[in-house]
Amino acid sequence: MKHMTRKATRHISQNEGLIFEKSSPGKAAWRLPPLDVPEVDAASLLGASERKDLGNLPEVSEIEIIRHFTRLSTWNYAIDLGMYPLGSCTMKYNPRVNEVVARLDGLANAHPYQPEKISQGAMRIMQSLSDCLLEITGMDAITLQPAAGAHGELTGLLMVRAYHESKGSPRKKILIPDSAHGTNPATAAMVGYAVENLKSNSAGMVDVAALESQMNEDVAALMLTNPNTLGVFEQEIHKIADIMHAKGGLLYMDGANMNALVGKVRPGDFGVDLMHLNLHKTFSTPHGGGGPGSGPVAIKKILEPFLPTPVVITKSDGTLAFEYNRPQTVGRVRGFYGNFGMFVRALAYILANGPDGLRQTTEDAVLNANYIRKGLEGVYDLPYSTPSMHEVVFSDKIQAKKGVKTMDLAKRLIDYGFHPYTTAFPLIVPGALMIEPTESESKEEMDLFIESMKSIAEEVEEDPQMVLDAPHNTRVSRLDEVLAARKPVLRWKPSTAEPVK
Amino acid sequence: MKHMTRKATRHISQNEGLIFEKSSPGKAAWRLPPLDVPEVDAASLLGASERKDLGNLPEVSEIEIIRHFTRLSTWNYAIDLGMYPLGSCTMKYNPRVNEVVARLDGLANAHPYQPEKISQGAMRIMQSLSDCLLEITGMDAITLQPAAGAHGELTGLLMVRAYHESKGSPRKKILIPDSAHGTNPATAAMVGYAVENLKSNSAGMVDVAALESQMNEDVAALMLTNPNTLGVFEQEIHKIADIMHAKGGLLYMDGANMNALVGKVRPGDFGVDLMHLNLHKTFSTPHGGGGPGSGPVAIKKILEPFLPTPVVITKSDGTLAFEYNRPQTVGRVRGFYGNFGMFVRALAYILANGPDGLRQTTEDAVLNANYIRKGLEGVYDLPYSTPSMHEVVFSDKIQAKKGVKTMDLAKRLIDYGFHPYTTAFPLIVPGALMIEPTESESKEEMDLFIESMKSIAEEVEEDPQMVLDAPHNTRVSRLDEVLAARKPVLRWKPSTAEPVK
Amino acid sequence: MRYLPKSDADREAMLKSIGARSIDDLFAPIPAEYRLQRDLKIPRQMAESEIVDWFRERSRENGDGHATFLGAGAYYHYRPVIIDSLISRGEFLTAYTPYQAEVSQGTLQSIFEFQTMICELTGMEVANASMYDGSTAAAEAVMMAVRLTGRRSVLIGRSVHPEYREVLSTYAHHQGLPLATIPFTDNARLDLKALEKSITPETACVLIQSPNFFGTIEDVDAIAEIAHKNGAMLVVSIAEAVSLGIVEPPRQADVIAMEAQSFGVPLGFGGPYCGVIATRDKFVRQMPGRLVGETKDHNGKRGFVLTLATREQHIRREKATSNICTNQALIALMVNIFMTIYGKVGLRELAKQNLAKTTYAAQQFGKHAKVLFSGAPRFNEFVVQTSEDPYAINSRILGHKIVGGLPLKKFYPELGNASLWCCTEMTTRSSIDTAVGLVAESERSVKSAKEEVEEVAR
Amino acid sequence: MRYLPKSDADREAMLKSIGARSIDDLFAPIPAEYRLQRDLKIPRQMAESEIVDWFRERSRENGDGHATFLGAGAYYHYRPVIIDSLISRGEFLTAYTPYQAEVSQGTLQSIFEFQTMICELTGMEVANASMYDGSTAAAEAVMMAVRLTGRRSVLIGRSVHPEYREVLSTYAHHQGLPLATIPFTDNARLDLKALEKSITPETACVLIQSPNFFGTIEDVDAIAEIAHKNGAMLVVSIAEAVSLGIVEPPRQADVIAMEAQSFGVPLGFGGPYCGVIATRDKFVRQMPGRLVGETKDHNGKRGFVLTLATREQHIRREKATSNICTNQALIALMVNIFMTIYGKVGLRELAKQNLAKTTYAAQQFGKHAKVLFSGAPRFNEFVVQTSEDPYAINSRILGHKIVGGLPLKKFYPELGNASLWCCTEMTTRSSIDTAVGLVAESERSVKSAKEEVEEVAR
Ligand SMILES: Cc1ncc(COP(=O)(O)O)c(C=O)c1O
Ligand SMILES: Cc1ncc(COP(=O)(O)O)c(C=O)c1O
Repeated sequence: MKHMTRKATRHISQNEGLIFEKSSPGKAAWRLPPLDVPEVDAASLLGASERKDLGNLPEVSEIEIIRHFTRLSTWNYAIDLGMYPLGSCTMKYNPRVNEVVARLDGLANAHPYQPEKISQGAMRIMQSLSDCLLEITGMDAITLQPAAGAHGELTGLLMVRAYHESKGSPRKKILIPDSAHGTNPATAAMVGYAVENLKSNSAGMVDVAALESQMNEDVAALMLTNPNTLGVFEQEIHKIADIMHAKGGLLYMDGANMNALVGKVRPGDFGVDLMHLNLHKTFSTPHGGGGPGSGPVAIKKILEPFLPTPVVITKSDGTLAFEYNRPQTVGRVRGFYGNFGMFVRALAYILANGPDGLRQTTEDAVLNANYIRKGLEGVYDLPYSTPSMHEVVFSDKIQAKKGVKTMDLAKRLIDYGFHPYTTAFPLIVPGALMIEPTESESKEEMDLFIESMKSIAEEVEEDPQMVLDAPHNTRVSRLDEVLAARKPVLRWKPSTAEPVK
Repeated sequence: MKHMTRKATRHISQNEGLIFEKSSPGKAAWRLPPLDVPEVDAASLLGASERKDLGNLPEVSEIEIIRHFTRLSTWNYAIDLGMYPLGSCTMKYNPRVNEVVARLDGLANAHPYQPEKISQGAMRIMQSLSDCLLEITGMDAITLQPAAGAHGELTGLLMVRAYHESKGSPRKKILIPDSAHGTNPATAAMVGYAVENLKSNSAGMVDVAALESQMNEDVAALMLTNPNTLGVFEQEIHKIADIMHAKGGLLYMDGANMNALVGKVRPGDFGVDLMHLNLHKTFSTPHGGGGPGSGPVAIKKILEPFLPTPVVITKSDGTLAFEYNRPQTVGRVRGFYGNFGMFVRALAYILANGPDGLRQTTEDAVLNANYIRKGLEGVYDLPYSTPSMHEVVFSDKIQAKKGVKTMDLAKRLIDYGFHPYTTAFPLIVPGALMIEPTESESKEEMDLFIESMKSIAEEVEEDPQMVLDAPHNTRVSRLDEVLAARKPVLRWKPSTAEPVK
Repeated sequence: MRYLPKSDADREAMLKSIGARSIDDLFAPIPAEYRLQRDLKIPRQMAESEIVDWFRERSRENGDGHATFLGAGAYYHYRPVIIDSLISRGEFLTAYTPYQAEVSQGTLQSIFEFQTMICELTGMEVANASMYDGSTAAAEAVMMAVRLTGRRSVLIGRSVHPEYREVLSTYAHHQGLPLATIPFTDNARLDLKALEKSITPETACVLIQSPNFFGTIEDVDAIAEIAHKNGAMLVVSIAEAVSLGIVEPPRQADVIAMEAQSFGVPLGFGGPYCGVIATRDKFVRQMPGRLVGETKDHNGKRGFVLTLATREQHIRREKATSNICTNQALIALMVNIFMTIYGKVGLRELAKQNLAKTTYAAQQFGKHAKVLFSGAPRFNEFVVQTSEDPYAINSRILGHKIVGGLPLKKFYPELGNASLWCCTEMTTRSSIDTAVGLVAESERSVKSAKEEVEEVAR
Repeated sequence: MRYLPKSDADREAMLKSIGARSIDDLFAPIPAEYRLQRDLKIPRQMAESEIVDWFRERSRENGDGHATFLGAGAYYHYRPVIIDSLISRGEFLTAYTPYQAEVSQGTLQSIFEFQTMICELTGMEVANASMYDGSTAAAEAVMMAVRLTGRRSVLIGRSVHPEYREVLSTYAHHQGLPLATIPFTDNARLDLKALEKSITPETACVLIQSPNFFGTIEDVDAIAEIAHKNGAMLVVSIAEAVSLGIVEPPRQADVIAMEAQSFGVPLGFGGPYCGVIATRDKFVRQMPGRLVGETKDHNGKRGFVLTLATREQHIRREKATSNICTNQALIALMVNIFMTIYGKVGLRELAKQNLAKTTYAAQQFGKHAKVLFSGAPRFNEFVVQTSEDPYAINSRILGHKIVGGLPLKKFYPELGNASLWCCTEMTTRSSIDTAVGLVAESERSVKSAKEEVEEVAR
């Protein structure tokens, strides 16, 4: 590899087997306090229901557990280590103060059913966050109950359905642009709607004429991501809204890309009827290797009767309470009140930023994406020249000529010390490289990224095979996903136990 | 390198420059609350004393700081990553619950001068720890004030001196075995004593005959480490004590190796007059890259009048208080009361273990050392065949024939995924390999260590140069310590600033 | 803003290289009339110390320091401190879904271990990487059964957590899936006769919970037999994971939908928690959620990857088994660490302490008030019926900084003044005795009041 | 025991391979008569939850939640949360002194940055990796001056922290170093005339503190001139590091001994803290403590190592510059992170807020009681003299969960009813007003009492 990176080096890394391979009878990491009530005989209390054996659960000591998970952790890439430009994922800095306040005893140990009298703090947090999110989105009401973006979509479409039902018919279809995220169609199906695809135009935006012709009284709503998954703002958004409303349809906005808009423009102002937010994207709650998230749904007045229960209300005496009696509600979408811990973190993030901080954040996010676009234009194919907001999508068209695909480029990027961008999405761009730096990247880090991507492009010309064989600097080389799917091994079994490698 | 290790692999590792190289004017990681009192004009208040400029302090954002120190941390080896067999350092597991309790608001935010009325909790912790340590050592009184082992030695010898002065003369000399740690002679000098060396006998123990002849009324005390730095228990300890006492001398025990004795034997029972403990070794407080530590000094009754002030006492009403009025005290050795945070951790460790846990801990520590000794005997030269307690000392005699020294072997051990043992100490063993596994190592981890050490021995035979060039698997290769000392660069300067490598 | 790694000079330089005159150029695509020309009306930028103070205030308003007898789907168990030490490592906390396996082996291996331990505990053959929570896991498990059986109607035990039932009906309603509820008998177990009567060839599955909402352990074998006899599947929800330490898992179930919050996840006012679905190998392709599988790298070295993605939304879109994308990974890691800490022996001992505390408490309450449903074995919850309104009694108990049992009126009006009490290893004998004392007092006063009335009547 | 990674089977196997019959064989070297045949009399093994509960109790007994006006060498400043997030990483927390540079670059580079920032702040050319605390740093700095000058007598300002002076005399006493104390004038600054008088050709150094124990900034130039004129060195102790944000450092000093606790280190009832010594390049070889230096690896790549070890005990033994081995590395890392967070601009703003709060407080107190030493500039501490015994006033203030200033009787009887008050950015106006109100009340009542007496007298 003649091109060397200034970003990373190789260093010694600890091996570690599966925890089951470290287990042996008699080791323990637990100890219980002495019992302050009489011992009981499980057999006589539970009879046939008594469990005698816990199978292959491990028996290990505390230090082995510390080392096991510490070693495992060092095999991960993370935002804390460097740029994580996964498009559509908004991998921004996760502030540590959020983690501290979420662990305050009164919040971390609060039982969801404790009396409202001693739950005012938690409800106040929910109300404050709701107020902020409504001001940010320009909407009228909100539910914090959904556990993630897709769950928010589900909640939103349930409200769409209930709304139309209240008007006589639930309608049949949801219109979804071909650039949409997979959760959009999947959600529509879960709510019993047919999905009708909407072609994008040459600019990567909704083809308004097509929309005009496809829109009719069977259509319940259009699910639009704005900026869309190409990072492009739907400039004709007002026309789009008018077309939907004219035929009694609703405009649902997938707010996953809200990081491009906060403080600069409000969906409620450009005709959106309902939308979800991803607190784990735009509002800095940590991804934690895949979750948890939180997907509040903000709505216009017309949809308020259909909100899931309960809803936080202010009583005449000024105290807060949960309201359950809402006849037109779509019902609950989750137990209790949602991922409360994420509400705490998102609110802490908003308070740390304030109006000026949030605006600057959005501006930096858009600035970063455009800086990368500028830096890589020409080196990588840019399928849509439409202006980019918070992310930019290239394609592997140029490199594919040498047989090198977006995933191969991604694996090579790992050798350069970066986490790859999002590969092969959106589907309308064959061989997509979807890059979202977020505001959290310094110029220095992005210059290294641009330099690395350029260097890889040269490598593709000089030695495509080396790129195809990447990664070369990781503790495991490229893993065989086909093998994994062909005969799935989804759990460890004593028989298949291997020695520590 | 034909020998491959099962312990470690190489993995991508982030580069990171000096924080000053990331600084640029206008970036900030801080924000202060609005002032609730009138602004002031520093110039008019401070006049000539007003500082105008803070020089080259950095200006960076929070995420850059998180990444800076996270990246740096990944360049370190640590107990949490694996075996850390530094002889004499007792690198055992540092329990996390210790860290949690040390951070409880009432303890972490307590001011040392706050009224005793609201300091009962802290004093109770100091008293409980003192009681436990006295029971463990078999001594009569204790001071927790010294900040580390060497500081404990200083405190101890100050008491020795005060004791002898009270008897008419401070005496002139301290006897110190040639196997002793450097802090022992250095401390004696600081207290104004001459150091007289004591030869070890062929078994690596104090030569009792020599002691007999060297002991006289000029000798204030003998500083003895037991088990000594060879990991050998001084079997004639009772004779040694008698010889010292016969001539009015005192027996000081360096308790750095107390991990070999806790719960099995008490220094107070075998004639020790005073000793220090290293809470950061035997009692699990973390080393933190070099400190903080805590070096309590436990003493026999005869020395009690000389304890540093203040001393925690119980008042008639049962509450605790600090006693300052002690006419014969050697005085303070540190501000306030010592490294209180370490007291909390050490006590938490003792409570987690209890009598049975502490005994088992000691037994496992000794078992581990002997297991390694057995595993490497013959492969490496064992200069003293005397039975080992908690650590074992080999020499590089066999490998030196090929020009490979203990430090070279150590560097190669790094490639195998281990932190090296202590090199070149104790001085009585030329080319020493001083190995202390502690009780925290599993059989699995030690088998890997033994396997690695054997493999290195083979490599020395087959390819000594490769070993001399080690380490090969680290982000930096062997660093030039001579260059560093010849023209010292002890701070970054704008001029010498280098780009990120 | 202190999180942003840029100086104004950096911004200038970048705009220049982009060729933009000002940042506004980059927002030009947004129609001018919509661009916000004012500051958002949200609180001003706060210092970190102010943020901490603000939330401390909220924490104090929130029952900080109360003992609790509440369970009902959210359980207060001790959380070993190393859980937070480990999940706070940035490498776990700030990583995304492990799409790029070569730099995500830490997350992937830990999920693989999680899947394995859930299988061991539930007696199932395969478990997924997590679902949002126990309620949505139950709903998705039922949908799974609907797909697998090709049948559409669903039977639910009335002893299933009321909120789980609400969520299921929300999910089912708009797909027009007929739901029917099966009552419970006077030992709180599912009414088998009623089940026999209601089950039809159209029944896709029977959903029960065990231990059920009242803490009672269901007769899973009998229910399974009836379900299977009728070609329906049995879906079992488990809300109190610690019960698995000492209660035989529902091995006869076809799908298990679990809430793992009890395993080291803070109560956190209801979330984030950790749902999981476990089932048989043969059903895996209809399973929702992420799955991690073992594989090899180019050199034959063991490694782990996300697998069977063809079930998921990003591949199958409207044909996916679910729309779930982001799950509860970090919470699953808490659960994983908890299971690792207690392990094979500790988990049983822990469950045994829960059983002992609960048995003692039920006995004590039984001396002064009516403990319902004693006819069947229970784990760590039980129902106490008082003469006085439980809300009134609870407010007196609250005076002792103790939160009493959950009044059941709201969910089960037919049970009158009943409330659901829960004891875990965290419940002290003294708080039990205090609560029992106050209940006893209430009973006495009601009784004497009644007697007085009778007096007068005579 | 849950920390021990061994099963009994492991122990058996290991004993077997060693060839020992039982573990007792391995303890045979210990003479039988000394071997302990009983359990240690310490508390029984506790569960983690019991340990946490026990210390929570102690924490509650320890003034949890009080506001404080105490300073005097230990200062209550805000600690940004990322300090603990970062130092809690096992790679920093559980590493030893970086003897093996190739696997310790993280610790080494951070110490190098620490040394650099301390130099920038103090105006010195070289700083070490840390000392135990400010008091021992001051004592070691004085010893250093003694070695460098070859002189033996030492002059100390009476305005130096009393405990620092105690420690110095403990260190000096047994080496027979004559110590003399220089008084302070009525503006609390060192009495220059007295200094002129006491300094002799035998004087190795003058030790002062600035800001001194009363918060007053010393006239360092004048003192330096007198010291240097007499061939003595000037050693300056700095106990309140935040002062360096807005107070000119003592650039004329030869050695600076600092306590860096104010930089992100918890009060922690007095420790662990972070001492540091900074000086001129030319004195480095007489400096105690560890030093990190820059160097290169075989490939010319920058790296860092411990250097100039020939000063240290493990090489020089009785000829070492100090016996220090373990230092305060992790605390130095806290300090390093704190300095990095506030940096060039923030540290000045922080210091400015301290100045503002203190100025306001001193003004308010001045309206009702006597504020001493107003003749010279001060940073964040000041001395208030009351008519009533300050202990009595403080106990009333304590009733408001506020800890009043430090009564100085114990250290400076000549100041009568004086106490030392400190304000930092954490001090709220409302607590200042509350404290001032109670002091004012006390003054009024004393006054009226006096008047009554006079009445009677008349
Ligand atoms: C555009 C878009 N929509 C929806 C989602 C789904 O959100 P979640 O993963 O929180 O369910 C995502 C997340 O990747 C997304 O990028
Ligand atoms: C035998 C011995 N004595 C004394 C010391 C000094 O202890 P400390 O480093 O805590 O000052 C050590 C530490 O390495 C040691 O091993």
